[in-house]
Amino acid sequence: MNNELYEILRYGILGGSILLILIGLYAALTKRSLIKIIIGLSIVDGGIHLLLIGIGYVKNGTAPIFSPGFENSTANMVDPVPQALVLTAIVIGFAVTAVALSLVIRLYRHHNTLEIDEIKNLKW
Amino acid sequence: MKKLIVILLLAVTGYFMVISFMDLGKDGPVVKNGVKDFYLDKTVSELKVANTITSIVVNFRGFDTLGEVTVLFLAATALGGILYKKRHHVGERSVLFPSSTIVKAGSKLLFPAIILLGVYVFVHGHLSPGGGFQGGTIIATGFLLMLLAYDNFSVSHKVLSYIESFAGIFFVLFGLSGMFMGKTFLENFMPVGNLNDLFSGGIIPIIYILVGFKVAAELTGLIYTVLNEKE
Amino acid sequence: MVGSPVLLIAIPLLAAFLIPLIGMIWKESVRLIPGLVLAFMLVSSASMLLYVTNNSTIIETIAGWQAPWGINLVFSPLTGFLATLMIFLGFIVWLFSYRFKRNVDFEPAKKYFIFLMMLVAGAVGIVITGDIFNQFVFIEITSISAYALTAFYTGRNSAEASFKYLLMGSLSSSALLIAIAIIYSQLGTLNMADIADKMYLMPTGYKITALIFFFMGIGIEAEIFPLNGWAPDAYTEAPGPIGAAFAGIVVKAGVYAMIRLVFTLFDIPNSMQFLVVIGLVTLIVAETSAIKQDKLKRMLAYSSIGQMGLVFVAFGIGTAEGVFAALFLMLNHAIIKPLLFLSGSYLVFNSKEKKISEVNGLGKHMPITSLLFALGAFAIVGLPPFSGFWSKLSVLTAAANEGMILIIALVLIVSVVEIVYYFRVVNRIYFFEKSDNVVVQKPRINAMIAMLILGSIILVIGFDPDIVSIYLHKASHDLMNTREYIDNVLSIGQSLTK
Amino acid sequence: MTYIILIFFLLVLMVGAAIYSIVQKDLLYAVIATGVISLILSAIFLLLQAPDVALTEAAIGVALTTIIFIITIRNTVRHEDDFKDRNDLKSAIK
Repeated sequence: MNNELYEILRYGILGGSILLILIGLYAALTKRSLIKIIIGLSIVDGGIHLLLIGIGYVKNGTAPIFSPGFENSTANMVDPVPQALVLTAIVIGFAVTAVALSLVIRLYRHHNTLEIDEIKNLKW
Repeated sequence: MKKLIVILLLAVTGYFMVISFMDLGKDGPVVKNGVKDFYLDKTVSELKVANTITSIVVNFRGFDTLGEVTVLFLAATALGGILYKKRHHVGERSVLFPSSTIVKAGSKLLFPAIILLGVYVFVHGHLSPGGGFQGGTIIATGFLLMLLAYDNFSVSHKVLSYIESFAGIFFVLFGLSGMFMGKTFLENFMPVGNLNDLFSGGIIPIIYILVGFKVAAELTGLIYTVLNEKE
Repeated sequence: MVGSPVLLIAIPLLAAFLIPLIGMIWKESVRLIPGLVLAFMLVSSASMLLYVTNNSTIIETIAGWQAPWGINLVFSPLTGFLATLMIFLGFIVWLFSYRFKRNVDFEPAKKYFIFLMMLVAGAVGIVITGDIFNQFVFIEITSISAYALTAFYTGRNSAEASFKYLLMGSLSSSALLIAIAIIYSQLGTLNMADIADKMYLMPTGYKITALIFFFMGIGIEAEIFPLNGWAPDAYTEAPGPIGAAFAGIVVKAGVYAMIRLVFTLFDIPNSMQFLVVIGLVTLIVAETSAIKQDKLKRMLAYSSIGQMGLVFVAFGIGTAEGVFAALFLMLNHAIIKPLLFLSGSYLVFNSKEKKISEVNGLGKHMPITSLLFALGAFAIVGLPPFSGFWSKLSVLTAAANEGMILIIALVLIVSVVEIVYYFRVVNRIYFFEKSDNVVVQKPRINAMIAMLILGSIILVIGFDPDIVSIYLHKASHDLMNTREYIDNVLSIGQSLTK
Repeated sequence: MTYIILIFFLLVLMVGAAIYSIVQKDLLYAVIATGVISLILSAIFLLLQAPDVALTEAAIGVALTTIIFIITIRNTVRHEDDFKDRNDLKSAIK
């Protein structure tokens, strides 16, 4: 892979992840259905994970795992830190999504609808 | 009207995000030698762990992992609290997918294989890709498969809470025992062995196995709570 | 070594995992253990605070890796002061809510106390950690506990308030992750001191973008203006003591995180003016909303947001005096607002609507609670013999020394507004007739003790502000000296890794 | 070269799935599309030399998140603008 191709790849990943984040944000901010909003949030999460992985990628990178006999070949390894952060972020994102969906179930129990306009006892 | 405002807002956000990451491809970061090289170096030379991500998740940034399993624990607890009803019927789950004999037989066949894969992944977390989170989630998907295929398949809440509590307690105790030996919290206090051996890396594989148990129990319990929720 | 900051986090986590096990055998333990843990944390944190005030900052590394590589915990005069304050409030809230409502089942009670403990532990983690991603993890711990506590009652409004909080919190944690991504991609490090050290290398445009994303991420906990929509609902719908915990613990942690960013991490020249503007807007919007409210807790919530605005204005003055005033305000707010929430939650204990009109004439029926509420009200508007007076005075003198006349005028006007709406409530308590359908609820003895402790602290600080000012001066000195913070954290890094 | 084409193909597919999942009124389909996004993401992670993250994303994003969404939909409503057809999903599966 030469420099130009690497740059194209980098922009592609960057653009893809930012598009994903924006699409998710759009859904979270404009949709009226509670489940759609949460779908939007989980898309945003996915975009951010891709963004972080993209930051850590290097040209002709290899996975940061040492195989027997190649203990000193750190030169081309991709950055392991964003990967560790993404591992944490994925699990946290899942936890938050689960809590959100349980709240949706409870809201449905009380209101019998998922339309955000109908669930407006409190001021939004 | 509202959509227009949102789109404008998003355009601004997107613009700022693009410009703040764009230069990375051309010039690279302003600081060329970040913490990355240190991690790659020390993982092999001091911790004798083949998978750098494992060493970062469990050792260098082990405190994050402790916080993270706490987040999962809190989410599972919160789920039980939010869906709590005075009289709730445990065991009589409404059928999500009425499954055929083939699905049932296939799940029975796959279940041990999935569990075995999960255990393999978290036992070898320091040698190959994978580890506690990955293995734990794989085991949870195995239980999910069984829960979906069999209406009467049930997991004991008590056993799950024993597993998650004991795994969490041992995680913290392992961290604290490092302190009592005159080192710092979560510091390795066991012999590290040789690179690429199964018994290497000191406390790293032990902690990752505990994380695996905890994540598996937590996620299974979480799915089970939601699955038992009836309208 | 007097103690170890890591125990402030590890012990509550250990207890949280233990409680489900012990709870199976001994049911009362689920209520008692969190209290014991909070008491232990309070003693340990207070002794460390005494140590760091007279000696050097305690810096503890995790897993034996020094500053830029491993995660480290910084227990400095500033962070120690805030951590001790939050743990103390957590303990008070625990004492107050011990058997707050009698007919609560075992399972919800267990969860309530676990979440309360984790709320405190998460907030302490936000304050004492020295790593931005670790701070993100602790913010998530605090937020999930807060969502669950907001949805504690089974009514429909509490679920809605919690959902609203969760939506905003989840969007903001995405913003926080993006900010962390910007910082990591440019500087290749996550340690706060290391970031502060290398920040001058970053182009200004990146800095501003990152700071805005950080503000979007943390502002939700700090209740700054456009991001505080969750607060009034969550305060109103959560159980009474939890309102106190939000005002005293969660918000303080959020303010700390923002202040650490502006003062230590980022060296943008105009960020102080930015803080003043944010603070003033928050202050004005919140106080004008507070005067319109007809529900007691909603009014207190808006007042709390307004006070946070004032804290940001004081920080934005930018001098050591201003920081001192802001920290003093935070201390007072953390003592007085919980007192108002706690006594207020007994004043409207049995009412469904929690309207202000329902406190009419309770002064004769609940004399001590009403007196404590009135004390809190007098103190928060800044009447002379009470503690709130000294903090407002220090804000005014700090602003006057910098010649910021506009701030002085606004603070005075806002004080008048506060007097109007607080005295409206106090007036109703003492000079109106009680309506017959309001059922009086006598506070339990432990709740009474909790409120009396807070009340006596208000009086003690009011008569002798010097007993706290030494800690506050140390803390403000600590916040202003960025270079010292960086050297403290990074120097041990260089010496021990060789 | 093929490597880059493959990644770009996956990225386009992913963005398409994202747009589909927010346009689709039927929440069940939208949720499945979200699962597809996670699947593609996990493939991209693998191509970007992040096997650990790929494993996690595959298990959590594809299996667990999707199933929790589906359980929620079963317990509530299936269509975005519907109010009361909670039995819809059950009848659709039969």
